[in-house]
Formats: sequence, structure tokens, C-alpha cells
Amino acid sequence: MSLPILTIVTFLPLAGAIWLLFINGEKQEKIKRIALVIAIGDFILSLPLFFKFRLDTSEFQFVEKVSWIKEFGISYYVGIDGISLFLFLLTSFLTLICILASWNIKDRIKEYMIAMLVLETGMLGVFVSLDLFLFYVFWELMLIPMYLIIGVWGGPRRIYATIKFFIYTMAGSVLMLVAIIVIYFMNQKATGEYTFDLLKIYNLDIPMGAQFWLFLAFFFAFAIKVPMFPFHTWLPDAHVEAPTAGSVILAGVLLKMGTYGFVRFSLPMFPYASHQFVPLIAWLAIAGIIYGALVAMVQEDLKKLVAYSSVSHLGFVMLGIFVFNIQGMEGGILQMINHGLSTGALFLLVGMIYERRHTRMIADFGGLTKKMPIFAIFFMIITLSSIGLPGLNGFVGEFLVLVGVFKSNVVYAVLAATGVVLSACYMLWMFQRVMFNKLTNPENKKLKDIDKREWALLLPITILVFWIGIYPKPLISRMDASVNHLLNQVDEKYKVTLNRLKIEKKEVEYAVKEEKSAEHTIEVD
Amino acid sequence: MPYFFGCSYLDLIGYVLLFPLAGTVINGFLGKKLNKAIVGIVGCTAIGLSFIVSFFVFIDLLKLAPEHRVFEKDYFTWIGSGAFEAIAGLQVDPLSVIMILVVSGVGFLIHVYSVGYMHDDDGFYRYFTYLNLFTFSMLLLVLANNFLLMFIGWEGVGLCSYLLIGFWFEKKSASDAGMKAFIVNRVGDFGFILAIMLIFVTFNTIDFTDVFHAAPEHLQTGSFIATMITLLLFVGAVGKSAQIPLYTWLPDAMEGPTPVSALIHAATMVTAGVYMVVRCNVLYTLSPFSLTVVAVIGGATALFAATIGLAQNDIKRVLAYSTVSQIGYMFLACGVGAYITGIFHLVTHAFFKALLFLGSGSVIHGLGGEQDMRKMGGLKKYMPTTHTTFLIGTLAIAGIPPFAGFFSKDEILLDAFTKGSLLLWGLGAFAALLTAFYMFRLLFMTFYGKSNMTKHVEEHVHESPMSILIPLLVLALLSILGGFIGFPTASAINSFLAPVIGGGHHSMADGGNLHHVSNSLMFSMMGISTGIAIVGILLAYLMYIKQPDLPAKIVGKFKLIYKIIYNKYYVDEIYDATIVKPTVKTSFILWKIVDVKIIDGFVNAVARIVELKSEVLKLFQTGYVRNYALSILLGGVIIIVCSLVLL
Amino acid sequence: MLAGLLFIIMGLITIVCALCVVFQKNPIYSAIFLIQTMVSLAVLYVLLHAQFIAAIQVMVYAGAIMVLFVFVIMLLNLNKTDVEGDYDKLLFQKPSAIILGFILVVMIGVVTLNTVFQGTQGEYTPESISQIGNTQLVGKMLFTKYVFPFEIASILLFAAVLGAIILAKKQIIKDKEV
Amino acid sequence: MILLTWYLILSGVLFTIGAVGVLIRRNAIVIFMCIELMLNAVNLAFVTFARQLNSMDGQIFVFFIMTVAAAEAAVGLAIIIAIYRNKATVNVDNINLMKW
Repeated sequence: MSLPILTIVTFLPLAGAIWLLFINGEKQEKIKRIALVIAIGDFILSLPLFFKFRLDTSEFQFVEKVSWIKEFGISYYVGIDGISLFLFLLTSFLTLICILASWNIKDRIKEYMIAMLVLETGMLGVFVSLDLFLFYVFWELMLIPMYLIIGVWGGPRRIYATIKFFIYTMAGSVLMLVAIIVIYFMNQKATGEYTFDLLKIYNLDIPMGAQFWLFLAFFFAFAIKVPMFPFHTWLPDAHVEAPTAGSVILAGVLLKMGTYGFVRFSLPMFPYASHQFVPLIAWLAIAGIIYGALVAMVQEDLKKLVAYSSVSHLGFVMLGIFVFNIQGMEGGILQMINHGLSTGALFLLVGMIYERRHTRMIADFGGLTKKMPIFAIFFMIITLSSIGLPGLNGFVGEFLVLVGVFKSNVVYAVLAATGVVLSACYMLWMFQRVMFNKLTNPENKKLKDIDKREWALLLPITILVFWIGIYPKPLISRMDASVNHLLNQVDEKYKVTLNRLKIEKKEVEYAVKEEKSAEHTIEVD
Repeated sequence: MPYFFGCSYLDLIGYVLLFPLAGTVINGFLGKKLNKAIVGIVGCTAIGLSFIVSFFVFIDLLKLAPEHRVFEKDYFTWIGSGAFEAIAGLQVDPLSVIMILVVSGVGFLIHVYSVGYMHDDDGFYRYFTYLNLFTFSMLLLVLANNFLLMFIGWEGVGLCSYLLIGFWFEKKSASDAGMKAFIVNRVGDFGFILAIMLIFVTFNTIDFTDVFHAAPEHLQTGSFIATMITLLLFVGAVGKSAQIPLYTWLPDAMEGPTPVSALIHAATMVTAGVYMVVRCNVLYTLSPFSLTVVAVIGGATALFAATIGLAQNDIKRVLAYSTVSQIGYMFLACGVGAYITGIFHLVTHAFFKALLFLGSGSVIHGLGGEQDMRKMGGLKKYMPTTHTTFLIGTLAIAGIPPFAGFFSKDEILLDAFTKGSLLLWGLGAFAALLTAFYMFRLLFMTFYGKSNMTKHVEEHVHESPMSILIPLLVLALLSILGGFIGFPTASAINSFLAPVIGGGHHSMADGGNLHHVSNSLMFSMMGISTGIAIVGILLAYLMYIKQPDLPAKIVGKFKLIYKIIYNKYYVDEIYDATIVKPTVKTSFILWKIVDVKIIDGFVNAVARIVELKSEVLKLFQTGYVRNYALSILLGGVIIIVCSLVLL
Repeated sequence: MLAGLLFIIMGLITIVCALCVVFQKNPIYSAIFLIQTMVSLAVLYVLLHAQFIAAIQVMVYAGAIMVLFVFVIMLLNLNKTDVEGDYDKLLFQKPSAIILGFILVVMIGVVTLNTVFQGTQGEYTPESISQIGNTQLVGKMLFTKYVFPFEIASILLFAAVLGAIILAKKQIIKDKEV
Repeated sequence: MILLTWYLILSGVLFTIGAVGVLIRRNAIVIFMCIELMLNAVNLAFVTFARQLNSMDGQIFVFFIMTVAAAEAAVGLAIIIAIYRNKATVNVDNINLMKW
């Protein structure tokens, strides 16, 4: 590929944002159209990645590498494999949806669209970076627009929520930065080369003790982002206060950064520590699944309910990643996509009724199906997808994760599977209270069904929901090579460490024995 | 249809699924704009065509030699990840053919019936969409060639059941019942999905043929894994087929439209559990313990539900409990190893229970929505056809020869006696007595005696239209004749299904249940069960026709027992108090205390500590520029002093 | 000797006046004392053979700039001690500033007295300057070596004039609009 | 050359007095005058060094400083007037918003 497609897709939104800077803020329609066109263009440009993606190789594809800051070994190095491909596409897709979903924002639309587009560049950059430094730059870059989107266009408690979100995430990522720098110097010591190149760092053999601490540093950064129980409390607040599009992006893409980070960085760089941490992570993930579901059940605010359901769903993803087999890993990655689609859509749906009624309290609704039949159909489909009904997308990911988990540990699988029952409880109970029963609240009698723009938002997602549910092969087959490669890589490195551990142990034992025999001889003498 | 010529009808098996799916899509997308007649025609035609294809498939299958009657067609790989592979493929064998015939046949009749029954409803197109989707899912369930695809159908029918129970969603009780059904089913599915995973981990495949081939070699009889797999599968079956302890959703499911109750909650979906157990008979045979569990739960449910049926006054609820009870019979049969008998009863039950439900629907329709039997009575003269068909259905379920129920139920009792134990037989026999009693109680209270209808209702009472009556008549005919496919000495169904049982490993004779039993025992058992049924009928006659004040007296005598039975043993209340309420309460505690107070409290406490420290540091930040300038001077002085001291 | 005596007298006057600038409550008094400070500084410049600087010190500083200050004080009617009258919220500001100032003076004294200032000697001894004339020399340097900064200074002044006008004028228009 | 050292000390004393004045006064105009005082102290130092090194450059610098001081005075006083118009005060403690 001579065309630097990844760079174009990644930076087109940023260019668009700069273009928007020069447009008079009064011309709202024009600004919205330009933003939309850029998002559509970006999405279309990202599609060739899917079609031209080669299934037969586990190497990174569409790679571009340019030296950036030579003195420090920092390069602009991007590329995608089967793991990041779909997250990349999901990002460009959801941003498009989000820009369309923000059509009714009146306040500072120019700044809003600029934030959105910059955010897109940041998110896309995170998924394609193959240079630790570059990755960190994008990682922080996406934080700022999100902070602004929640903080400026959010709900009444937005300042609290946004600061909590920002500081929480920052606290984690600072630890990660420290760890990155440590790895950088370790690599230099081992190879004599200053480099942030991820692929070179993959080959670095980090001592066990260091692995432990480095893993922990990365773990905090990613676990907060996922968010894993008990680091999740920023999520409900941020979701509740964020504007609709903010919630969609937050749930759809930003949460995936954490899980993606585990797959891309933690596992291959610290295989030994990853294995050591499995019990902790598995139990936290299971706690998250059950806890998130239970807490979601009793929420009174729709957005909070969906937010807690995310905690539950992401628990599945984490569990899938940390069982180290192909079903679990592929299920986990698929589940990331599924969660992005269905939870994103749920937030869109909640946003739609919020726009009409200016409330998100479940108790304020009831019987909406009568007034909004088409909305009800979409809501039902997305609800079912979130529950994991077979034939829809949620099931495929969830089931693969469960199979993977079952293969490695039955107890985990049984506990995680209770989430399947609980998710039905809270989602359907919510659905019943919102959509069914008699329409009693007079406010709700004036509700209008969804319009064309909202159709355009929901239909593509629904199609994807069905597609992934019925024929997920195009997705899974693209993951196969990369996931297999990753698992092998982790496995090999893990075994190397284990062997060394055994040898050391033997040496120690041998030494002890020698000492003893020496003592013995002395005694004899 | 020249396209079809030349190729075997078996190849067309996909069309069995395609027609209902097409119906769903057409009605779902265009239904709102089409008029009701077209919606009805589309809905019925879809299922009708499906039935026709099923029939040709059946004929084609019959042409094959009995041991080659398995046909598989794979369409595409649905999920493939590593060693795990789930293929979207269909399997046609005698078992699935019987099931698709029943499902599409009875389904077609009920669709036709629905056109008349639902004619005045606003959600007409929605109703047919759901109903077609249901039929699709059910056919998928029985045609699937692997566990996971079966699970799609399994969940799909659950979804449709949810949607159709809550069809009148504005009624709180209806939407509650729908949700209850889905969630209780999910509890069962929890077991099912674990079973699928265990099967995959054990056999490395989830394909029916492969699993059943591998099972006898892989697993020893009575081994732990076999028991676990079968028990977990059975948990799924218990949920779907409304057995103890997960039966509570089915009576509530009667909130849905009556044809739905007939199709989903009597004839087809609820029997999916039985189908699944029979499908996995190879596995069950490997685990005697599981079989015992199945038999005991089946028998216990049969009796338990029958007792509740005694004291219910809602016509549909009585039928619902009788459904639970009859499915208990089927599991009883499976549990003693008489899988074919279970399927036989499933088929006959589908006929007569659909008939009974549709009959009750006809009554409810005629009475303008009244369901309380105490407000009926003497309907015979107003609704003669309905009465006749209903009587046939009642005789069939009570087990009076030569109606369908007699043959199947008698066979179950015989199997329970010969292969099971006296206890199981006792459970079944007593349940049969109760069944005969409460069914005739229902019949008498509804159609005989004096009218208890309100004036308003009585004026409007009318016989139902033809679209309702024709399905009734067809089903009545089936209820009369259906039993003969399993006529004791020359059982067609036995020999037809025999290859399915034992996966070809066991001898054919094992499938032919009755061959071991001496004729004398067989006929005496027949006599006994007929006798039991007649006793039940006479009792009902005595209490509800001869001496109508007798029931009240008996109730007066056994007040406590009556109250307990009337309130369905308070099972719903117990579940509510022990599971639902504590869960919700725990969740509230988790949210309000653990989440908000402890975790978030900790987070905020960290912030608070930082803030407190900053309060101290804040004193240096006065906000006055000259104060900052002072700091500059201070800094300057310090630098000068330092440089002086150091240099 | 005369120069030394003059330096002591003028130096003392300068310091006293400077202190008065700082410690007078009334700003107009401060301004007057500042003028005196500048004039006495001009005398010191003469002592240092910088006659031109001394002249413009009196004309530009003591004359033009300080007149501006006095104008502004009068324009704002700040003869009252309204600003400083109320109690200082920063309790330690004044004492610590004075103490620090004292330390600073001591330090400067120590440093200056202990340092021998060295540097390459230029060509302009007081004798050579008086031969050519101080003003001529300054003029020559301004238009040769420092011509660029000189032009920049002119732009700066121009900008300052414009800035001052705009800052004052904008407000007037606004007032009119109100 | 001892005399010149005392010029420098005088310059330092003046500078310090100016600095202290900036720190302890709250009237913006007086603060401004104290700044002028500090500028003058620097000027004195420049001239002194020019004298000591037999150079004219120091005097040229003083010339430029005066130019800048003039410009600064014009703009600074204009700002003070503008502030006074808006806030009716020249107390720097009350002028603590960058935007109003």
C-alpha cells in the first residue's frame, strides 16, 4: 500500500477540526454539515481497511513508519492487526453516528464539533499506534476533548463528573507513563538502543520482579478505563452527565481502550505477570459482572442503569481476555465491538426520549410503546442484543467468552454465566417499566415517534447487530491469525520464564545440597 | 413448481424455515400498511406452505430405509473460533420430522383460528409477526443439527413467548407475566448453556451426530460428566417445559391471547424440553441417576400441578395446570427410558390440548372475554359445536378409549410400571384420576348445569365464526384418531422413531418399548387406567351435576387444604419472599451502601484528603498580585544569599 | 572633594525622597517627591559626566512623565487616601517586605563592596567626551551603532501613543452608547 | 574608583526602596511610580558603569530605557484610567479579575 491510509483516516478529523476553526460560529447548519461530511468521509475511507485486510498473516498491516524524534528513538509508527482493526472501524463508525446524534445541540455547536473531531483523531490514534510514546500521546489527546464534551455540554452535575473522570483516568495513565519510561530504559540496557518501538519491546525479556510492578502500573491505567470493579465509580457519574453523543463515545470506544490496552500491551509485554494476576483479575471481573448487574437492576435513572450494565459487560470481556485461549480472546474482542454497538445504541435511545421529555427517570415513563411503536421495536432489538439473545450480536461474543472461560476454569464460567440470567432481569424490567404498562403520565401522551434522522442513527446499528449475530465469520476470521499469534507469543515467553524459574530453583536446590554435603564432609572429618 | 423437480424434497428442508421467516419479515415491515385480511393470509400461508413442505419431507424420509433416515444439510459456519465450531445446519430424522409436522400442522390451524379470534385487535399485524417468528424459531429448534443452533431456537421461542404473553402490554399483569416467563426461562437457559459448554469441552464438538456417536465411547455409564451434562440440560428443559420448580411462569402466561396459549403454552414450545431430552437420549441413557431425576420430577409435577388444577376457577388456568401436569407425564416417560412414549404423548397432547385451549378461546370469545368458570354454565345450547369438540378434547385428556390421550397416557403408565417403579406408577395414576376429575369439572361448570352468566353477557352469547370452528373440528378429528399411530400392538410411531433412540448403537428392539410386555399385563393396565378415568369423571359428575352443593361442603370441611391448593401452595409468594425480594434488597444495599458509600466514598475521601492538604497550601495563594511579587523578591533574596554563602 | 561632597548630599536627598515616595499616604505627595528624586538623580548624572542624560532626565522624566502622573492623579481625584485607608488584608506583607528589602540592601552592599568590577576599557574617557561633546557623541552613536534600536524605539512610542488613545477612547464611545 | 562603588550602592538602595514600595502600596498609581523609581535606579547603575568603563553604550541604554519608560507610562496610565472607569477604584487588591 503506497497510500498512507491509516494516517489519512486518523488525521482527517483533525484537519476537519482545523477547518471548522475558521468558520463563523453563527453558521450552525454549515458547521454541522461540514462535520458530518468529514465523519462520513472518514468512515468511508476506513472501509478499505476491512476489505483489503489480509487474513493469512498475523503481522501488522498498512504499516507506516517515520522517525519523529530521532534522539529519543520516538517514531511515528502505525499499523493495524486483527485485534485493532474492528475497534478502529467501530470508532470511525460511532463518531459518525455521534455527530449525527448531536444535530440538536444549539449551544456552541462549533466548539462541540471541533471537540468531537479531535476526539476521533485521538481515539483512532490509540488503536493504530505501534510506538509506546505515540500511543501515550494519543491516549492523553483523547482525554481532553472528552473532558470538554462532558464538562461543557453535560448535565447539571457535569463539573463534578468531569473532574472525577479526568482525575481518575489521569491517575492511572501517569502510572502507565512511568512504566513506559522504565521499559524504555530497560530496553536500552538490554539492547543498547533507545526506542519506543512496540514490536522491538515485545522481544524484551523483563525480569519477573519488574514484570510484576510494571504490570501493576499498566493494570491501573487500563482497569480504570475499562472500568473494572472496584474502579468503576467514575463511569455512572460521567455517563449520567455526559450529552448523548458523549455517552455513546464513552461507552462505545473509550471503555474499549482499557481492554484493548490489556490485549496489546499488558499480555505480550508481561506474560509472566499476566499469568500470575489471572486469579485477581478473574475474580474482579466476575465481581464486576454480578455486581454491575445487581446494581443496574435497582437504578432509577436510565443512563445509570446502562452505565452499570457496561460494568457487567466489560467484566465478560476482561474474563475472556485473561483465560489465554482463542475462544476467550476472540469472544472478548467481539464482545468489545458488540458492547460498543449495543450500549452505544442504548445510550442513543435513552438520549432520544431524554430529548423529548427532559427526564431519564424510569418512573416518569411507562407505556411508551403506544405512542412510539417504531422506537419500541428498535429499543427491543437493542435490549435483546444487550441481553445476549442468540441470533443477535451479544450472544456470539458472550458465548465464546464463556466457552473460553469454561475451558480454563469451570467455577469462573458458572459464576460468569449467572450474569446471563441477571442481565435479562435488569434489562427486561427496565424495558417493561419504560415501554409497557398503561400510559399514565400525561406528559408522555404528547410524545412523537422517531424521525428520519433517528432512523438513520438506529438502522445501521441494528443491521450490524443482526449481521454479527447471524454471520460473525467475516469478523472472527480476520481476528484469527492475530489472536493466535498473540497467544503463541504470550505462551512462549511465559514458558521461557517458567523454565528459567525452574532452572534457578534447581540451582538453588543444588547449591543447598552442595552446602549440606560440604557440611557433612566436614563433620565426617 | 418445476424448480423442485428432480431433487429430493429433503433438500428443501430450508424452506420449512424460510416461509415463516418470510411471513415475519413481510408482516413485520409492511403489516402496518396492509389491511388485516392480507396480513392474515400472509401469516397463514407462510405456515401452510411450511406444513406442505414438511409433509413432503416426511414422505421422502419414509422412502428411505429406517436406519438411513438421517439427512443433514449444512448452510454456513455460524461461529467458528479455534476448535469451536457451530454450523448453521439442519438435521432431518424421524424425530424432527414428527416435530415439524406437529408444529407446522397445529401451528397452521392455530393461525387460521387466530384470524377470527384476533380480528378486532389493533395489534393484528404485530400478532401475526410474532406468531410467524415463533413458528420459525420452533422449527429451527427442532431442526437444528447442533446444540448451539438449537439454543437459538430455544431462546427464540422464549422471546416470542415473552412478546406474546405481553401482547396486551398495557395490562400490567400481562407485561409482568411476560417478563416472568422470560426470566424464569433464562434460569433454565443458564443450565442449558453450561451444558453446551461442558459438551464442547468433553467432546470437542457440539454437533448432535458427532456427540451422540462419541458419547458411549467417551463416557462410562453413570460417569460424573454424563450426569452433569444431562442434569444441566434438564435444568434447561425444566425451565422451558415448566416443571417443578420452575413451572410458575406457565399459569401466568395465560395473560396472552388464547390462541397463543394454545400454540406456545400447550402444544409446542413447552414441550421443547421433552424434545430435547429425547434428542439427547443417548446421553441420558448413560446416566441412570439423571433419568431417575427426570422421572421423579416429571411424576411429581404431574401430580402436583393436577392438585392445583382442582381448585382453579379461571378456565385457562385450569388448562395451564393441566398442561404442566401432562408435560410431567412426558418427562415421566422419558425418565423411565420410554422416550418414544414421551414423544407419542407430546403429539397427542398437542392435538387435544390445542383443541381444549382453542375451545376455551371460543367460549371466551363468545362470552366477550369472560374467563371465570363460575360465571359460565349451560353453554351447551348456545355453542353446540364448541361443546362437542370440547367434549372430545376432554375425553381425550381424561384417557377414555379410543381417544388419543388414552393410548399415550396408558402407555406411559404401563412403562412407569414395568420400567420404573410402583411409586412412579402411583404418581401417574393418581394424577390421571385428578386429571379426569378437574377436566370434567371444567366441562360441567362451563357447558352444563344452569347458567351463571350475567344478563348482559347472556344476551350476547353466540357461537363462534367458521374460522374458529374449522380448526376446532380438525383438531377434534385428530384428537380422536391421533392415538392410533401408537396403537399398542402395531405402533407405527414406535417403529418410525426407533432409529433415533440409542443413536443406532442400541438394538432396535430397545426402542420398541412394548415388545417385552406380555399382552395380559398390557390389557389389564389399560383396564385399570380406563377405570381410573371413569372414576374421576363420575366423581366430577356427582359433584358438579348431581349435587352442585357438594363441592362447597367439601371445601368447608377441608378449609386449610383448599386454601393452600387454591393459592397454588403459595409457591409464587415463597419465591417472591426468598429469591426476588432478597435479590432486590441486596442490590439496593450494594448500590446505596457499597457503591455510593464505600467505593465512591473512598474515592471521594482521597479527593477530600488532597483538598485538605491543599487548604493548607492555599494559604500561600492569596490571590493578591503584590503578595506574589513579594515571593519573587523573597526568591531573589534567597538566590543572592545562597550564591554569597556558597561561592 | 567637591564632587564627593556633592555626591553625599545628593545621594542622601535621593534616598530620603525615595523613601517619602514610598511612605507618603497621599499620592500627589509621592509624585512630588518622585520629581525631586529624579532631579537629584540628574545632578548625579552630571557628576558622572553624562550631561545629556541629566538633561533629558529632567526634561522627559521629571518634566513630561511626572506631569502625566500628576495629571492622572488629579483626573482621578485621588488626593484622598481612600485606597490605603482601610486595613491591609495581608498582615505580613508590609513587615516582611521591609525586612526583605533591608536584607537586599545589605546584600547589595556586601556584594558591591567586595567586588572589583572589571571590564574592557572603552575609548570614551571623560576627557575625550568633553572634547567632542557629550550630546554629539550620543547623537552619533544613536544614528550609527544603535540606529536599529532607535527606529524600533520610535515604533514603540508610536504604538504607545496609539495604545493610550485607544484605551482611553474606547471607553468614551462605550459611555456614549450607554 | 571607590566613589563609583557608592554610586552602585545608591542605585541598589533606590532599587530596593522602589521594590518595597511596589510590595507595600496598594494604590496602583503609587505602585507605578515606585516602578519608575526602580527604573531610575537601574539607569543610575548604567550610567555609573558607563563612566567606569569609559563607554558611551551605558548612556545610550539609559536613553532607550527612558523611551520605554515614557511609552510604558502612557499605556500604563491609560490602563489605570480605564480600570478606574470600570471599577471606580485603583486599589490593586480589588482589581483581581482578568475579565469583567
